[in-house]
Amino acid sequence: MQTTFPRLLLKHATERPRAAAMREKEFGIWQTLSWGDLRELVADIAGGLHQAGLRRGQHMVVVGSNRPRLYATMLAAQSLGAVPIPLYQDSAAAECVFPINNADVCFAFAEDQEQVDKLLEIRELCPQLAHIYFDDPRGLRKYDEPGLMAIEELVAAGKVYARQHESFFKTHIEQAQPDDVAAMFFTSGTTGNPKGVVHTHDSLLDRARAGASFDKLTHEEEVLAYLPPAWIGQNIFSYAQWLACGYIVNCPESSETVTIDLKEVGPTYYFAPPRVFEGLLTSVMIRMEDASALKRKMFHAFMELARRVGPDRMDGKPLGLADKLLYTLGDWMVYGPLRNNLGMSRVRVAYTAGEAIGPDLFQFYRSIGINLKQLYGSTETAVFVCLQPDNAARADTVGLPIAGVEIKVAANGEILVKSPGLLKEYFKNPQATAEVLTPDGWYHTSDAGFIDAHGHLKIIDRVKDVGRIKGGANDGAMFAPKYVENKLKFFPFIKEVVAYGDGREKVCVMINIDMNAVGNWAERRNLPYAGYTDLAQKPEVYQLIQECIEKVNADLAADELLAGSQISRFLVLHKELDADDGELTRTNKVRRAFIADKYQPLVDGLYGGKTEQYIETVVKFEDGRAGKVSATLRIDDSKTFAPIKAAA
Amino acid sequence: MGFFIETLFSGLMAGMLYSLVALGFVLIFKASGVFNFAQGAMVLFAALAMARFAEWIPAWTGITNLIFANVAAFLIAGLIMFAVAWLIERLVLRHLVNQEATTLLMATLGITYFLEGLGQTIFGSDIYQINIGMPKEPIFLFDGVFPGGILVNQEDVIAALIAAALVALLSLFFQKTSTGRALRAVADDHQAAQSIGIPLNRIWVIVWCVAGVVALVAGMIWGSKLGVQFTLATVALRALPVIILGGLTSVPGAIVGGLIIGVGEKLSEVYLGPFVGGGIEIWFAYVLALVFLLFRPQGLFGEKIIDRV
Amino acid sequence: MSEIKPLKKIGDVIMDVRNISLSFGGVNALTDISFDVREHEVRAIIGPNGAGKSSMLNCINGVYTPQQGEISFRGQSFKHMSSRQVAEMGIARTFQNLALFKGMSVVDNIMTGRNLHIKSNLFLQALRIGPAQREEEKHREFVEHIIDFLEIQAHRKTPVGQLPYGLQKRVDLGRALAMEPQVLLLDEPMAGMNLEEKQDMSRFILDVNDEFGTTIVLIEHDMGVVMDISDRVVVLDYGKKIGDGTPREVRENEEVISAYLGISH
Amino acid sequence: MFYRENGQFKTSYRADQQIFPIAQDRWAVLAMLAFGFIAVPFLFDEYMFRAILIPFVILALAALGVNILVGYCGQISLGSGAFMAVGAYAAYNTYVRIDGMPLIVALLAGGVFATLVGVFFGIPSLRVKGLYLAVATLAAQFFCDWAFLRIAWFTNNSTSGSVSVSNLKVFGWAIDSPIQKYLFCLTFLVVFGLMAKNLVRSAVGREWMAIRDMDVAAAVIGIRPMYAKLTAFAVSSFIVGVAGGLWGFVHLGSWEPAAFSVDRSFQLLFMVIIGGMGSIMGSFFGAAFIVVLPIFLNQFLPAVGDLIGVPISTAFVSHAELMIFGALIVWFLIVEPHGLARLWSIGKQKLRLWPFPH
Repeated sequence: MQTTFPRLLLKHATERPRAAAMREKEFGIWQTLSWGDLRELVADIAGGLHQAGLRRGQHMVVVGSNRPRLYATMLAAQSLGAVPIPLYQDSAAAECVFPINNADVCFAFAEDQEQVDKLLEIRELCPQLAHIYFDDPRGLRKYDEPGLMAIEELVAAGKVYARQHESFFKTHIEQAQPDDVAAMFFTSGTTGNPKGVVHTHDSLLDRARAGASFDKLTHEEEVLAYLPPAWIGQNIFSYAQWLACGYIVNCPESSETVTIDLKEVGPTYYFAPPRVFEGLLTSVMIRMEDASALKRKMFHAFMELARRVGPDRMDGKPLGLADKLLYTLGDWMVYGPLRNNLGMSRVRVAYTAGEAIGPDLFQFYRSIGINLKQLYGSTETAVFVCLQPDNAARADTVGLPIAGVEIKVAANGEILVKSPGLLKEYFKNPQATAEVLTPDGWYHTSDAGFIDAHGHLKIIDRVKDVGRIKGGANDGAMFAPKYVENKLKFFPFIKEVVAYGDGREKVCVMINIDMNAVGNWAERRNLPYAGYTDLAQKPEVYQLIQECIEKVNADLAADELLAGSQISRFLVLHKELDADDGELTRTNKVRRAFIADKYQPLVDGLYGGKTEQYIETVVKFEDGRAGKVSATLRIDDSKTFAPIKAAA
Repeated sequence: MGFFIETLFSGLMAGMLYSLVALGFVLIFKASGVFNFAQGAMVLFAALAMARFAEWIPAWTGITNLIFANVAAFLIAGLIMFAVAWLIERLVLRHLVNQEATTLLMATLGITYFLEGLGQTIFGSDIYQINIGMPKEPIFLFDGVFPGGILVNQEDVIAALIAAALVALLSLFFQKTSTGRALRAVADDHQAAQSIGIPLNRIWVIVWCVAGVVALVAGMIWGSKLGVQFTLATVALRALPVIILGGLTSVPGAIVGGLIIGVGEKLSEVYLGPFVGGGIEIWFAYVLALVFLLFRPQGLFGEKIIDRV
Repeated sequence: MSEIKPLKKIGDVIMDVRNISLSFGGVNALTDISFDVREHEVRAIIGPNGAGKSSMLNCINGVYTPQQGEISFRGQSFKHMSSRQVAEMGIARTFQNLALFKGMSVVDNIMTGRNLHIKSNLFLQALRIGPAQREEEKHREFVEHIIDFLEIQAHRKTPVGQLPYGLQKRVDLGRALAMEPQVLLLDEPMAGMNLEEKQDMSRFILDVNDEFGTTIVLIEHDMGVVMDISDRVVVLDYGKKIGDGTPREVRENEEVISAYLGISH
Repeated sequence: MFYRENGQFKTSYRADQQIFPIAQDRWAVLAMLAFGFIAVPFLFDEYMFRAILIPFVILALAALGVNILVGYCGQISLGSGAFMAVGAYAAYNTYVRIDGMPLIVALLAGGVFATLVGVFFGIPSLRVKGLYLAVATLAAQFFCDWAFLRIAWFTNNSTSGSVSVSNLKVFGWAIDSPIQKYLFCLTFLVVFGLMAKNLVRSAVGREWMAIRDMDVAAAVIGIRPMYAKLTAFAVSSFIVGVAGGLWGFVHLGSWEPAAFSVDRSFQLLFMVIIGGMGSIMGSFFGAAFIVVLPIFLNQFLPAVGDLIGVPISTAFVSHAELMIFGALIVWFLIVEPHGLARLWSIGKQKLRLWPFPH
C-alpha cells in the first residue's frame, strides 16, 4: 500500500494519539511529544507556512541538529506538498549558498542563533530567502531582520489559520501523492557543485519498509538521533523509518551529553559509522587501563573467551556446555556491565556503514553480544540495498540484497543496482542523472565488487581506482588498491598505506607506521630508537610489518578474484604522509598519483628490485618553513601464496 | 559570716584546680586553635602515671624514700606526657591542619576516649592515692576575728601555692624564653608566625607538652586530695565553663574564671542548693557560662572575633 | 554577531548610593562614596586590589553596615538592612572567592536560590505531599532553565566541588539568577579565569542583561573586560571615588590613569 | 555490576526527584525492608533482639536525629543524651499522669517537649559557633541530668529515683515480646527515616546544608540563619526525643537519668561521625557499628586471649573498647570524614561503572 509521510503521521496520530512519537532531553528530563501532539504541531506549522506563502513544489531548507521541531517542520512542508532540504548544521555559510539558490529556496528553518547568523550572512547572495524561522530564541530576541521569526510565532499564527480553515491540513495532505517528491539531499561531490538527490515518498518509504521488515522493527523501537539530519542515513533512521514503523525517536540534550543520553535512552535500534564504534572501543580500553591489575586480568580473560565463542554465539551456532557456562558468567561479570555503560544493553539491531570496518573492531561488539551488522547503500539508493542477516554478519561483506533489490556486476566490476528506492533524478542536472541512471533503470554505484560464494555482496573499491596487473605471474588479475590498503590499515601498527600495481607486474606498497602503536611495541621489547625515521628503518619493525603483510597475502590468496593483488615488495616510509605536503587529501585519503611521482625513486626502487634506496624529500614544518629530509630506505620482499581455489 | 568565708575559701580552692585545667585548654587553643577536650583525660592519664610509678619505683628500686619516689614518679610521668603530646601532634593534629574547629573538637573527643582506655589498661582502673606528704590536718585561722575561727585545709593552701608557682613559672616561660615568645607569636597570628620561620609543628608539640605538665600538676594535686580515679577525667567537663567565662584565649581569664566558677559553685550549692534539692554545682557553672555567652560571646578577657566575607 | 548589535534601552535610576563611609576599627575602607545605578544598565566598579570594591558590595547587600550614608533602592532608602531583606528586594550577588555550598550538587546549589519563593511548610515538606512536591517540581523546572541558559547540563548532578573553577563560577552566577533578581551584583566574576573562560563569562553577563533585562553591578580589577561590557564605570582608589562615567570618559580621566591605569597590567 | 540503567530515563521531574531514581536501588531497598519486617523476626533469638536489634533500631533513630543537626546543619551537639532524656521523661509523665493516654501519642508528646528544650538550648547557636555551641549543649546535658535526678515531680515522686512503665499497648496489641518491640521500633525508624529523607531533599534541607557549607552566602541569598538553625534543632531534638521515649519505654522498661548521661551524647555523636555526617544511611551504619562492636569485642578478644594463652579480663575488654572507639573516631575524621556512608556510596558508584574503575 503506497502512502506519503504526512499520511503516515495522520495514521499514527489517529491509531495511537497518546503514544510517544518523539522525546527530547530538555531541561533535565525527556520531554515527550505524542503522535497526537505532533500532528497538532505539524498542522499549526503547516498553517503558518501556508499563510507565509509556501506552496506545492517549492523547496524549504532546514538546518540544525536533531530537534523535534526540525522534523515537524519537514513534515509540515511535506504536508503542503513542498520539499524539505536538510542541510548540514556544521557546513560553512558559503556552502549553503549553492543549494539555496539551486532550488531557489525562500523558506528556511534554523535551529539557533548560530544557524540564523549563517543564513543572514549569505542573504545578499540569496536575496529570495525571505523567511527564516528559528527554534531556540537564545540571543535572537533583539534581532530585527526582515522575515526573521521565532517558530513559536509561526505556530501561533498557524493555529489561528488552522482554526479558520478546518479541513485545510487534511485536504493538502490528500493532494500530495506517493510519487511526489518528498525530500532532497545534497551530496558533496568531490569536484564541482554538490548534487541535489531527489527522492519521492515512494522511494524513501519503500526502502524504509524493506529495511524494517528485514529486521522486524516494531513501533516499540527506541532510536537516538545524534547524527546530522542532513545525512541520508540519519534521515532514514530518524524520519523515514520512524514514520514507517511509528517508533520513538529520542533527541539528545546537547552534543556534549550524547554519551550520557545514550546510556539513559538505551536504544534498541542503533546506527553509527565505524569511527564512532572505534572511538567507543578506544575509550573502553583506555578506561580499563586504570583498573586494578586483578580486574584487568579478569576483563582480558573474559574478552579472550568472548573473542573465541562470542561470534559463533551471535551466529546462533551451538556452543559447548563449558563455554556456555563461562560465557554466561562473563556476561555477568563483563559483557553485561559493558553493554550497560556503552548504552547498548537494549540494542536489538545495530548497523555500521559508510566505510570499511576493521574485523577486530567489528567482532568486539558482536562478541560482547551486541548485534552489530553492516549494510550497503548510498544517498542515491535511499540507503537500503544490502543488509546482513542477524546470524551472518561479516566484517568483509556488506550482506545480502534485500527485498526489491536487483544487483548485477558490470564487466568492469562495477556494481549496478535496480531498486524501488533509487533517486528520481539529480535536481536540475539531467546530464549527471544520465551518467548514473541507465534508461532501463540500473543505477551505477561506481563501486567495484562481487557477490561471494554465500551470496553476500563484497565491496572492493571505487571502480575508477580498480586496476589490472600487467605481465608477470598473474597477468590481468584484478588489483584493488583501496581494498589492499584497508586490509593493511586494520593492523594497529600501520597508519597509512599506498599500494601500486595497476599496469605493473606485481603489487608493491609504501607504508607509514603508527608512531604510538609501534613506539609502544618497541618500548615493550626495549628497542631503542631516535624518532620516527629511525624507528621506521629498524629491521625489527620491518619484520613486524612483513608479518602483517604476509597475513594479508594469505587472506587475499583465499580470495579467487583478488589473489593476484598479493603484495610482493614493501618499504616503510621515512616520514609521515601529511596533508600539508599534499600527500593526503584534507579528509586524509592517500593521493596515490601525487605520491607516486613525488617519491619516484622509491617506486623505481620497489620495482627495480633494489634492496635499499636513497631518497631526499622537501617537507613543510608547522611554521611554514620548508626543509629537507633524506634517508636510505630498505626495501623488503614479502612471501606471497598460491591462490586457493574456493571449494564450491 | 565565718562559714561564708570558709565556703568562699573552699570555693577558691576548687576554682584553682579548675583554673589549672582551664589553663591547659587555653594554652593549646591559643597556639593551635584546637579546643582540647582531652585535657581532662590527660589529667587522669598523668595522675595515674604518677600515682602508679610512685608505688612501683620503691617496689623496683627498693628505695623507700617518699621524696625520691615522688620526684622520680613526677619526672617519669612528665616524660610520658611529653611522649603523649608528641604522638598526638604526629598522629592526629598534623593530619587535620586547617580543618574546621568542630572537626578538631571531635578529634580530641576521640583522643579523650583513647587516653582513658589506654591509661586504665596500663595503670589499672582502681582508686589510687598520690601521697606527696601534704599535711592533712586542718588549721584554724583568725580565731580572734570569728568565733571558732575559719577552718582551712593546709593541703589546700599548699596546693594553692603550687598552682600559683606553676602559673608564675609559665608566665616567666612565656615572657622570657625565646620559645615562649615564639609561642606568643603563633598565638597572635599563625600565618605571620610561619612566615617569619617559626615551625608550627614544633610549637604545637611544645604547647601540648606544657599542657601535659599542667595536667600533671593538676592531676597530682587533685589526686592527693581526693585520690586518682576514672572520674578525674570528667574534671575537663567541669572546667569548660571556666574558659567560656574567662575567654578562650586568655590565660588570666582562665585563672580568674576558674576562681569565679569555683566560688560560684560552692556558694550556689550552699545557699541555693537546699531550695532545689541540691547537687546544682554541676550545671550552675554551665548556666552561668551560657548566660555569659549570650551577652559577651568572647568571654571576660577574650578578644572579639570579626569574620570577614 | 557584531554587525547586528542589539539595541537596548537604559531606564532611570534604580539604586542610589549616597555618601557611604565604612571603617573597620579605625581603618577606613570606604570614605564618602556616592554613585547611582540605572535600570537595565551594566555598571562597573573598578579599582586596584584593596580599593574597597568588595566592601562597597557588602554594604549594598547588608553584610556590612556603613557608619555613614545610605542606599536607596527604587526610591525607598535604608541605612542598614538584613541580607534577607535585601534579597527580598530583589538584589542578588555572586562572590569573588567561590562561596558555593560544597556538599551539594549543581542543581541543589541553584535550587537554594529559589528558597525565597518556597511556600510550603516543614510538615508538608517532611511528608512531601501535594503542594510541597508540586513546588519542588515547579522550582526544579525553573532551575533547569538556568542550567540550560548557562550551558552546564552535562554537570547537573555533579557535586560542585568536583567542577573546574570556571564552571563553579557559572554555578555561582546561576544561584544568583535563580533569585530572579532586579539587580545583580557580581564580585570579580572573571577573577582567576583564563581568556576563554573570561569571554564565556562576559557573554553570559551580557546575555543575562539582554534576556532578562537584569541590572548588573560588577566589580573587576581587570580593566580590559570591563570596558567592553559595561555602560558606565565607577573608579575607586583607597576607598575614595576618583572617577565615574562611560568607559571612554573614565579612560581619559587623568586621576584614574595615574592611580590605576598607570599600574595596570 | 548489577546495574542496568539503559532505558531508565525520566520523563518527569517527579520521577527524576524520587529518593531512589535507579530501579535496581528501589528493588534493593524493598528487599531490605521485607527482610527487616518479615524475615528477621523468624531468624533471631530473644538475646539477639534484646542485645542488638532493638538497641540498634532505637539508637539508629536517635543518630538520625543527631545527624540532622550535626551532619546536615553543621551545628555540633553534645547534649543529645539530654534531649533523649527529656523525650523519655516527658513521654513518661504524659503516659502515667493522663490515664488512657495512647502509647504513640505519649511518645510523640515526648518528642514535642524535647523539641521545646532543644530549641531553647539551640538559641545560643544564633550567636556562637562550634566550640561555644558544644558548651551550650553540654549545659543542656548537665542541667537535664540534674533535673531528672533531683526534681521529684519528673519521676512522679518515685522513691528510688527510677521510673518504669509496663504492659504497653498499641491499638489493643500488647507490646511485650522482643519481636513485637522490635517491629514497633522499626516502624518508627522507617517512618521517621522517610520523613527525614524528605526534609533533607527539600527546601529546608537545602537551607541547613547551605548554612553548614557557607553561612554568609546562605544569608545573602535570603536564607535566615535563625530559622534554618532552629528548625534543625527542632527536628533533630524531636526525633531524638522520640528515640529517647522508645529507649525508656520499649528497651529499658524502667530507667534512671544515668541511662541518658553525657556518655550517651558522645555515643550518638560517634555514631554520626563513624556512620557519616550528612547521610541518613550513615546514621544507620553508625548505630549498627557502635552497637555491634562492643558485643563483638566481648566475644572476640577473650577468644584471641585463649589462643595466645593470655587471660583477658572483662575490664581490659571495656578499656580496649574505649581505645578502639577513640582511635576509630580520629581515623575516620582524618581518612574518611564522611564515614561509612561514603565508603558505601563509593562502592555503589564502582558497581555502576563496573568494569570501569571510574
